[in-house]
Amino acid sequence: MSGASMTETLCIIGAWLVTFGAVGAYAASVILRGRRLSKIVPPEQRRWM
Amino acid sequence: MTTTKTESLSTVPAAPTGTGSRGTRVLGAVALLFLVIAVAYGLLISPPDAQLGNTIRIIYMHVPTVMAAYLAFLITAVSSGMYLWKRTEFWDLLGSSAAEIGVLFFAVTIVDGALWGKVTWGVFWRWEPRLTTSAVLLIMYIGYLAVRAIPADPKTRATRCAIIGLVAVVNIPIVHKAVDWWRGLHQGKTVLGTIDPEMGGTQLFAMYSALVAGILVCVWLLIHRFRAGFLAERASDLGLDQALEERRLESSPAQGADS
Amino acid sequence: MSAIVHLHSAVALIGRFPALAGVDLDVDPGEILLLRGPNGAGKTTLLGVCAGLIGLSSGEAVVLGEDLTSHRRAVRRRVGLLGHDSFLYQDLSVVENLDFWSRAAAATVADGRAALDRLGVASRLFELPVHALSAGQRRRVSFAAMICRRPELWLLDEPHAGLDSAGRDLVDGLMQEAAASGATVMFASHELDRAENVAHRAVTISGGVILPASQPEPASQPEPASQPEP
Amino acid sequence: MTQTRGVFGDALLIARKDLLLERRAKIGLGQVIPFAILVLLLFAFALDPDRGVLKQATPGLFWVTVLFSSVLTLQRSFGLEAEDGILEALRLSGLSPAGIYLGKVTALTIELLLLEAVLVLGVAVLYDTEFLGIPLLLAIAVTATLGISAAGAVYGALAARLRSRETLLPLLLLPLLAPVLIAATRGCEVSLQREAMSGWPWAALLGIFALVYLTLGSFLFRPLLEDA
Repeated sequence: MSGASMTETLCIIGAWLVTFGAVGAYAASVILRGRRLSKIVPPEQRRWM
Repeated sequence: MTTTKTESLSTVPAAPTGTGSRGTRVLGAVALLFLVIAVAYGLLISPPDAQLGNTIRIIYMHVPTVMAAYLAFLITAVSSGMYLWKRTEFWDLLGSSAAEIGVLFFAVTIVDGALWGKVTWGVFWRWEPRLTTSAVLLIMYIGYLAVRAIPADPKTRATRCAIIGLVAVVNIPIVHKAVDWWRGLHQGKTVLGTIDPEMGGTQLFAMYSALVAGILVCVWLLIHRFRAGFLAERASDLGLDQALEERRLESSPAQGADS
Repeated sequence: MSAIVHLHSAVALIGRFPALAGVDLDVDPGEILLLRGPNGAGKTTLLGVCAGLIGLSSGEAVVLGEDLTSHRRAVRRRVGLLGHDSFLYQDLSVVENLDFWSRAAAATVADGRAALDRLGVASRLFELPVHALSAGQRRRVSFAAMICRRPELWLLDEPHAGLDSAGRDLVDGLMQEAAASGATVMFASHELDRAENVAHRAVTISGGVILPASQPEPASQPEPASQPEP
Repeated sequence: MTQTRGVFGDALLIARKDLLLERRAKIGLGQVIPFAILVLLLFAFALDPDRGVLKQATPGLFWVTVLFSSVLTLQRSFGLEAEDGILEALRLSGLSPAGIYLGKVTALTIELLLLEAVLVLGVAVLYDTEFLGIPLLLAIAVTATLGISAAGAVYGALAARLRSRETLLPLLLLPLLAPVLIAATRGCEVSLQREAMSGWPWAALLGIFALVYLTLGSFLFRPLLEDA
């Protein structure tokens, strides 16, 4: 495998990893925040709208 | 939002323990399905592009994220306008949730674009119109989030954010025009960020499934983020009734407390 | 004649803090009302609500016939607020400030000069920038900027603060004159001896509510209600 | 009772007041202009003038200096309004919010144009610039400055009451002004005959920018004064 195609493969994998990683991490943080807040907020106020 | 409808139809209201609901789970599953298809076609099945070679596989990620980001900013803009008109918490929360998600997708877009540049040009950054525009817009919306993060009266904060949301969105076409002219004079049309109509069938399929997946994930995130924001507001309201009670009590012990 | 100020269960939040926690208050035309109470009781917020600057989060408020829950801005041109802040540009001279604020309030420059005169601001001070004035002089200039608007409702937050005794007498005189000519005055003060002499009625505010009346003897009878003349 | 002066009367009142304040306090003259000249000097130190980089980059450096100076001017202009209860007094005054906005924009535009006039002299002397295509230069200066003021007044007023205004205003404003920087710089380069194309489209883009933000600002200033 030449150096150029090595870079290419790394960059392609990297792009997919960054995309999935960042969105996944954000999603996890939002969901965890929601669970944590749900414990604080009384049940009758937990419904949106 | 459609999910709430599903929510209210579902069997009776045990209080939710998080931001999920039947609606979001269905939506999430569909999004996941498209993601799997996108991975399968985008990374494995579809052949390299005639012109772009394997770097087209980065474009499969780049285009959906930028579309999701623009969708999110569009939602922020509409919500900002609606907030200034209706002044309801719903529009404020929707707008700020969308802005956060837009920033996330935009940041990812820029990283993907830089990686594509590394392969294609040998450098991470070139002053390519789309990358430049995205960088400027990203910083603009980081400013929005910075103002959002300043503790303030909810109404004040909502108004500030709505104003920034509107001011920022009208800048998007102007930045595009300016940057296109700025660079367009030196370079031909770039491939980055456009869907080439000459693409082959499997490539087109990979692209569109990634696009659908991106949009679905964006909406799914938005619902969760909205609900988390709603819960956060309720959590900070918690003290309110109590504070009102305490405030009234202040007056009772000190009868006619003059001077 | 209906009340100039009518508040019912008025709750106002400053941030998430309930500065007013359910105020009931009616003020009649031509009345001079003293608001007393400890610091942080909500006096300043109450004046801000009456001026249409601070919105209610619940309750009713009607001031000068305008419903503050729906038309908060309409009342503003018709009230005069004297706050803790000077409401003056520090770098502009006394007359430049008065000229600006009187014209902003759609009064004339002559109104502004007359108001300065009425407050006993010496003409040698006219060209001085506001930041070069003493606290008492500045207070008089702020007061002049307020009365040149010819407000129908005077909202004064500690009007005696920072003034010498001649200035305080002047302020008392102005309030009585205003009430006599049909305007209504609400003021907050810590100087109860002086204030109770001027006021027709006093209410005590504490913890964001108005305490049930243990009214002091009115110093003088309220003027017969008359339509306030703009 | 009150005769109404209309939006433009209010704007005139505010603009005259702002210019009077500047005449009295001389912050622009005494602080912002020296700062701008200093930036020109610093650029010369950083980009050795003998290598010719400076001359090539003059339009860009000029407009970057204007942008930084405009942030200072805006902070000063709206800092004044946030002190001593002035904002409350303005809300009580009955002046129309759009009038206040247009007045601030007018005063800012005049102040910044004066600053630019001084900077042009500085550039001519320090960077040895030859000025060609004067009408286009003027058109670009006026439209760009109007755009900076129109967008800047909205964010200046918004940031004035925030505790972290010194850092937030540039963060909010400078990306917004990116198109102004691009268009003004390229337009000036064209005008100075460094490019062989007409610069009027750039002036038109700047004009559109200014118009868009003037319109938006006139509408947004009411909620801005009331609730932000």
